Parts: sequence; structure tokens; C-alpha cells
Amino acid sequence: MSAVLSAILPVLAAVALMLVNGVVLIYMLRKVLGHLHLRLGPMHVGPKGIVQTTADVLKLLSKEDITPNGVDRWMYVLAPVVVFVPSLMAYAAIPFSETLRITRLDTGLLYTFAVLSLVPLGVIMAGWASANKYSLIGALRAAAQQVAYEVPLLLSVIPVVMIVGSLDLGEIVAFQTGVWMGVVPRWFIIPLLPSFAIFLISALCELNQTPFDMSEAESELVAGFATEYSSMKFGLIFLSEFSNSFVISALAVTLFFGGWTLPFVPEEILTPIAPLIFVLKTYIGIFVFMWIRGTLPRVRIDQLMNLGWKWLIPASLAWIMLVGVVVKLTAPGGVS
Amino acid sequence: MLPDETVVRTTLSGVTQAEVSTSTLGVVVRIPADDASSALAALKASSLDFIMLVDLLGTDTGEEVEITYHLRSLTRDEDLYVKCVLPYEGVLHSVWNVYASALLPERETAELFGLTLAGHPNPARLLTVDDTEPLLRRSVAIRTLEEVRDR
Amino acid sequence: MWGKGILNGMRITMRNMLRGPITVKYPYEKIELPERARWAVTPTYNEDGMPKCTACMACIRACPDHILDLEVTTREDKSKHIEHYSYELGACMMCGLCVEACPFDAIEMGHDYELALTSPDELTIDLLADVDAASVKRARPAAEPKPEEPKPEEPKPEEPEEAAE
Amino acid sequence: MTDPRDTVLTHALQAEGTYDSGKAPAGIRRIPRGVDGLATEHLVVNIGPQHPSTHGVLRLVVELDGEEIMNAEVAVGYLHRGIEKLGEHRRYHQLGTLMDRGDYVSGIHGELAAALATEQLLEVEVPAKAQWLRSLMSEINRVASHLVWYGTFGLDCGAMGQFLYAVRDRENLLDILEAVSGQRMMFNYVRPGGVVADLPADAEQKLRTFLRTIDGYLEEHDALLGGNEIFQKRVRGVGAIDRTTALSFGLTGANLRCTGVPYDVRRDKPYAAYEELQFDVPLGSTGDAWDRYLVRMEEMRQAVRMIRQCIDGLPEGDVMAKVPKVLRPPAGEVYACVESPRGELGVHLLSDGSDTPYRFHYRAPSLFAMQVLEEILPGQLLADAIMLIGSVDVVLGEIDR
Repeated sequence: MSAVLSAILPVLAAVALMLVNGVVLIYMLRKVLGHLHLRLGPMHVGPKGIVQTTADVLKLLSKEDITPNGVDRWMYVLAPVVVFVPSLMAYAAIPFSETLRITRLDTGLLYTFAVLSLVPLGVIMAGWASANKYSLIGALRAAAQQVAYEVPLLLSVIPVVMIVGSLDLGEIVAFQTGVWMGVVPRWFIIPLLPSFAIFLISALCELNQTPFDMSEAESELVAGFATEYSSMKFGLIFLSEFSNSFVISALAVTLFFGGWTLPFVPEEILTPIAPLIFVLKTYIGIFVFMWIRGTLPRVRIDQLMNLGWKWLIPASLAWIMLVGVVVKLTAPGGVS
Repeated sequence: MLPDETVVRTTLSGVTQAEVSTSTLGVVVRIPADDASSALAALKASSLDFIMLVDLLGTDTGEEVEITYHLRSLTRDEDLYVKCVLPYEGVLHSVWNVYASALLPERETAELFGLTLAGHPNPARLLTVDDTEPLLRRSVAIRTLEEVRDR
Repeated sequence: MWGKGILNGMRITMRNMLRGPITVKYPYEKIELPERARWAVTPTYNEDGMPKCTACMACIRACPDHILDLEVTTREDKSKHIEHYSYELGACMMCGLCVEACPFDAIEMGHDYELALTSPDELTIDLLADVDAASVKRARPAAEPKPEEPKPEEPKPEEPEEAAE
Repeated sequence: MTDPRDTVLTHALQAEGTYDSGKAPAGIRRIPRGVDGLATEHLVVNIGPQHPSTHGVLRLVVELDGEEIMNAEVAVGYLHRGIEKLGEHRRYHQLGTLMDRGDYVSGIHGELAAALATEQLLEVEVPAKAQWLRSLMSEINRVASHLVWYGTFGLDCGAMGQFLYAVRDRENLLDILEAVSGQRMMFNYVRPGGVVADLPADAEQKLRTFLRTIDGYLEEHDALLGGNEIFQKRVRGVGAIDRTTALSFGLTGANLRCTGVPYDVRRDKPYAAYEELQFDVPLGSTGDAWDRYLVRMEEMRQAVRMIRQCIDGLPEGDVMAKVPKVLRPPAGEVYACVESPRGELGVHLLSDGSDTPYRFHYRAPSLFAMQVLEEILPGQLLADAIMLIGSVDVVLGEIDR
């Protein structure tokens, strides 16, 4: 019994985490964007509009599920599932604290990126299947954009793996605990700032967020690939977009900002509140994504490709070579 | 400032017989309809340098449609009004190769006055649906008070 | 360097965020309108509650959209009784020309902007229904504080030239 | 299973009502899908009339080859109310209510043009205070209209924040306009012979508080959108209209001045109080979307400068000339033009001596700006087309009249 239970429990935990996360993030997005633009955001439903997201979910559930004619039936229905499931699977390897983790994977990093690269597949299916010119253009843009930015995203992470020597997210965080020269925390953001910059830019592309929200560019393609979707199918796509931003922000915190550790906090206070610190840091990361979303205009699709292929990839390759040389020099026998 | 009439009369003397007069509007040149584009081309190329067609409008004078071309010279800051007269179902020859700014106003004027547009790259209707009668004609009545009252 | 403008933009949005929202929470807080705000037309009344309107039809001629209408019965002693003074709120563009045309200040533009209704036929309102019109002589001196010579009889001269409208 | 691309294309053409299965519809160059050559089929997309960024009810029929526009055609007329026909049944002092609804973003300029035309017919002398009030209200309306242009231009490029900051400032301006004229956008304030009423005390006080903060906000707006490198990359060198095309397509206002042609109705044909006001006319050089942005932002600063001069130098005197209640101008034809935020807004009035105009023509600058779009859009990318509509700043109420 316990074997079955211990198998199902993490999955349920992941699903619950994702739903709660979606609800909180949608509310946070509307509030943050609102206050960024001198507005209040939702205020009517519940105190300070807290119940607004549940009202949205209920609305989405109760809406009529329209399937326009001339639509490629099976692909149209399957697409939201292909978009939703990978972002659910991506929760598996995220280390909330030393012990609290859905699964202990020693190739956690590789697994997360592999799963995340499935999402554009669903986007293309959705765009193509809904036989609407706007979604066709949006889907093809999404395909070009996400394929182009998978490469720099992975390349920007390689220096971290080179220094730590393992793909296991837990060990990466363990490597970053403690302090250099007594004052500087051992986070990777300080030595590897360029790779964090490249990671941030290509992460924004992965998430289809401004300034790279090409696939559902409101002012050009109405709602891009998700134009023809209604009720819960749209809900799935919408929810997966938010859980992706949580996963990417969690990765950024794990790789560059020292996961659940804080530099000057002694051990015994840290462990009980470690998941809380981790989630707090992730939400600060998501806030920065929303801050960027509220400010910057959109890049044109060909400039985006230009930036990706001609700038980010060569820069990250050069950076990897540099870090490789430094790692080899400083710790000749170091890489165990 | 008003362009001086003698220069206008001399430029147009070769091209078409035009009678130049001055009214509250300014210097007005009346020419026969079918050599409108040649007259405008002459005025554009002349020393008066009417570089811009500011506006093109039609007026229903009761028995025929009068087309007004409002020209302007930016260097001398002078305006000139070239008028020609067309019968009710007449043909408005497009002047878009002389002044490209006449493209849309010509479509609108032809459609609202019931003229047919010749020599225009896209002579379709601009503002109204296909079977509406020419609205700006004096004969086409506006809704009377009663129709407005019980609409 | 390249990203200076972008970072400056981020700083500005953060500064605006810290300035706090400026929205008026409409149903709970209401904006008070300036004194000249023009919304729906409303009749004005004397101190004794009788309307100032003398049924002189000036406003009906002045309205560009012809949406005011007056049904009046004239009794034998020349005093008038207003059956209906109908006003199509749905078609009114609130331009205020009728108020300017009224010689007796009998109508004014109200400040009530919550004019939403549930059914279209409620849009034709009776401003004044079944009430006696004020007589011109009594209204004239009160309405014209300036010592202008009061018109002896009904304001007939305006009538003939309007008929050509 | 048929090739889904056919269903996509046929739906569009059926919706347009021009689909004839036999021959390729006119105007759409359909490359024959040869078996050997890799021929990409052109996609006909209707941008509008229901579309989030078409500034009103514009329908742009665009033939796309991938992302690039091969052929663009403008279909307008969805907002045609027959302002010119209605004008023939309105009295001269009622023309203002029609003109407000033409260019509804800057109503004062329409009213002023109609009033100037009637005054030329009547040869009536407008008192000095009315002239100054007309200039003051025109400049307030110009700043409000340019703020709407700035906000929607940012939205077309994908930036949400700028629109809401622009609308915050515009709210203050609309409150001032409401305090002076009674309505926020449909003012009915300028009449032949002068203006309806004087500047009330609370409006002047609101205007002074607005003037204290507007300069800082304008710098902020410029830094937020203009300073942004992404926006600059999107806008520099895109959709350039050179001098000759601008002149031959009849462009006026900021669209013409951004190509370097120094023509401004306020300076070359001065009306209202513009002779006594000091302002300079910003000029561009290449005529691309970046120059249009710079010229309009500078125009906003000049307008604020003029508002300051207007408030301090407002002369005394009455606001309306001695004008009969029912205007009957002598028979004659007249043309009066005004520098509206979109270009030269003209009213061509022909009167036959009765109390309603015989012919009332409204020269709309946006119609000529829209015309030039058909010329420059082929060859641009889809994303740039939407941005260019925003940069030439058209209002559909004025195009359709």
C-alpha cells in the first residue's frame, strides 16, 4: 500500500502545487500590473480582490466550450493537453529544501529543460489546428522563437554545471551555501553574471513574455495561437503559462541565487523555513518578470532571431570557454 | 496671399480656355471638365509651383455637379481653386497621376454625387454600401421631421 | 551601454508604482462635477413649485436633432396648459443649445450622469406633464432683471420666419 | 484530407463575398502552386474592422506572404454618418456640434474651423479675449490628442504602461475642458463670433496645478518610450515617407513636417491668437516613424509652453461679438483651415444667403494620411504595419465623416 501511496502522493502534490500556484500567480499578476500602471487591480471580489482568481476559474469552467467548424478536430482538442502536461511534469525536479522535493533526480536540470522544450510543440499544434490566420501566424512565430532560444538557454547554464560538476539541483544549491572571504555569499550570480544575463533573456523568450511575447501579441494577432480556444481549454493554456514562469523563476533562483539557503543565517534556523525562503525568492523573480512585462515594448520577430543567433549564442559559447579555462586553472584536480 | 491672375491666365492659355476670377474664396479658375488633368499638370509644372492638391470636393449646383480642385504652392504660400462642371451622370476623369492625393477623395466624390470614375486604379466605392443613392445630391432628401420623430 | 534606456524605463515604472494608484473607486467614491457640466435636460421651477416654462417653443426650434416636443392646449383666456413636454433622452447629445435658446431659463442641463435605463421605451421622458404653463407677463419681469421693455403680447414675431425651417 | 491552407484562404474570401471558385479573385496575385517550385501561397488577412489596434473602425485587407505584406488595401466607411449632408440642414451656430463628432479626439479644432469659415462670410470681428481663449483651448486639446497618440503608439509596439501614464495626464486635461465648456470631448464651445463663456476660476486653478507637474511627466513619457532601445530599434528607419511622396499624397501637419517641409497653418495662415504667441515648429529630416515620434513629442512641449503664455496673457473684454441669434451670412464661398493635431483641418463653406449652408465640406487630414499607408505598407512586416498605423495617427471618425 505504502508503495502505491508514495508513488501517487508526489504527483498529487505537484498538481496541488500547480493549481495553488496558478491561482496565486494570476492574482499577483493582475495586482502587480495594476499598481505598476497606477491602477488598483481586482478589488471587488472578496477583501482586496483575493477571491478574484477563483471567480475566474469558476467562470472559465462554466463557459460554453466552442469548437469552431473547419477545425482539425483531434489536434484542436489535444493541443491544450500537450501544452499543460509538460509544465506539470517540470515541477518534479525543483528542490524546495534539502529533503522536501518531489523526486530526487541526479539529472534534475537536464530533465526540467527537456520537459519544458515540449511546450512549443503544443503551441504549434494549437495554432495550426484552429484554422485561423492569426493563430497560424502566432504559432509559427512561437515555433521559430522557442527553437531559437532553447540553445542559448542551455548554453548559459553550462558554466554553472562545469563549476559544480553535477546536474543534480540539490548539489548545485549545496555548492552555493556558505560565504566567500567572510562577506560575499557564494551565489553564482556574482562570478557568472554574463551567463545570468543570457539566461534571463532566453528565459523570457521561453515564457513568451514581453518583450518577446510574439506568439500572442495582443496588438497584432489578437490572442495569437489561443484565439479560438474557450472555457477550460483556454484555462489549461493560461494555467500552463503561469506554471512555466514559476518553474523558470525557480530554476533561476536555484542556479544563480543559492536555492533555499541564505548566507548569514545559521543552520538550525534555516532548515525549518528553507522551503519558505525558496518560494519567497522565486516570487521575487516572478515579480521582476512582471515588472519587465509592464514596461518594455515588443521586439519584432526578425530582430528577435537576429539577437538570438548572432549575439546570444556566440556570447554564451565564448563565456563557456572562458569559464572552462578558469576552472581548469584554479582547480587542476578539482572536477571530481 | 493670392496668386496673381495674369500669370495663371498665361500658363493656362496654351492648354485650355480658362476664365480666371477672384471671389471671397480667392482666385478661381473655371475650365472645361475633360482637360482638367492637363490644366493641373500645367499649373504644377509652371513657375507658380502648385506642388500640392490640398482638397477635392464636389458641389451639386442644382442642374450639374461642380468639381473643385484646391491647389496650394508651399514655396509662395498661395492657394488656387480650379473648378470644372460635369453633368449629373457624367464621367470624372481621375487626376491621380498628376496629384496622387486625389486617389481617395475622387472615389468619395464620385460615389456621393453619382459620377462614374475613369482612369482610377481602384474605382470601388469608398464610404457607402453598393446600392445607396448619391447622398450629397440636393435631390436626395434627408429624413423628414416625422420620420425622425417615429423612428 | 546598450540597456541604459531600458533600465531607466524600469526605474520610472517602479517610481510610478510607488506613487500609488490614482483610480477613483467609482461606486463608492463619486467625482463631483464642475458647475457647467451638461447632462440630461431638466425643467426649473419657481419658488411656488410651478414650472417657469411658458410654452414658447423656442427650445423646440433650437434643438439640432428635433428631439423635444410640446403638446399644449390654449384655453380661451390665452393661458396655456402643457399636456406633455416629451424629451428623447436616448437621442439627446447634450449640446446645451436648447438651454441657451430659452428666454425664460425654464430648462437647464442637470448634473445627474447616471442615466442608464433598462428598457428602450423609457428613453422618451415627459419633462412636464399636465401642468399649467407660466404666463409670459408674470414670467417676463422675473426672468429679465435688466430693465428691458417687456413684450406686450405673445412672442409672435419669431413665429413666421421659423416656419420656413 | 484536403489541404487545410485552402480552407483558410476560402474562408477569408467567402467572408469577403468575393470568392469565385473558378478564377483567382481580382487584386490577389495567386502564384500557381506548381509541383516543382516551392510556391508559398499568399494569405489574405482582414486586419479590422474589429481589431484591437486600428484606432477606430478601419479594415485593412492585407495580402501576406509569410510575415511580409505584399499588397494592402484600405476599406473604410464603417463610421460614415454623413456629416456633410447633415451640415446642409443645420444652422450656422449648430455646425460645431457636427464637427466635434468628426475628429472626436480633438473637437475644438473642428469647431474652430467651422466658426472661422462662418466669420469670414459674416466679416465679423472677434474680440481679443475670445481669440486668446480659442488658442488656449486648442492647445489644451492638442496636448490631450497627442497624449492619446503617444499611448496608442506605445500599445501598438506592445508596451502597456505608457498608455496608462498618458491617460492619467489626459484625465486632468479633460477635467479642465469639462470645467470650461461643460463636456469632456463634445464641447460645443466655439461659436461664430467668439466663444460661449469665459474661463471659470476653478478651471484656471486646475490648469495651474496641471502645469506644475506636466513638464516632469513629459520628460518621463519621453524617457519611457522614446528612450527605450527596443522601441528605437523597432521605429528607426521604418516606414520612411520622403518629401515628394508626402507632398504628392497631400500629407499635412506632423506627418509632413517630419519630412522637413516647414508648413504649419498656425504660423503661415495665423488665426485666433497665434500671432501674439511665441512657439517654434519642430521639423524632422527622414520622415520615418522615429521622426514622427520626435516631432509630435516636441509639439506637445511647445503646446504646454503656449498654454502658459495664454493663461498669463489673457486680455480683458467680452467673449462674444455682437452676432444676431439666427445667422444669415451673405451668399459666397469660403475656405478656412486650422492646424489640428492630425494636420490641416479645413471647412469649405458655400452659403446661398439662407440660414443653413448650401454646401458644407470637411477636409479631413486623416484621409490623406490613410492614403499614404496604402503606398508604404507593401514590403513591411505585419508587426510594422500595425506600428505604422499608430505612427501616422489617424482617427476613423474623420476619415469616414
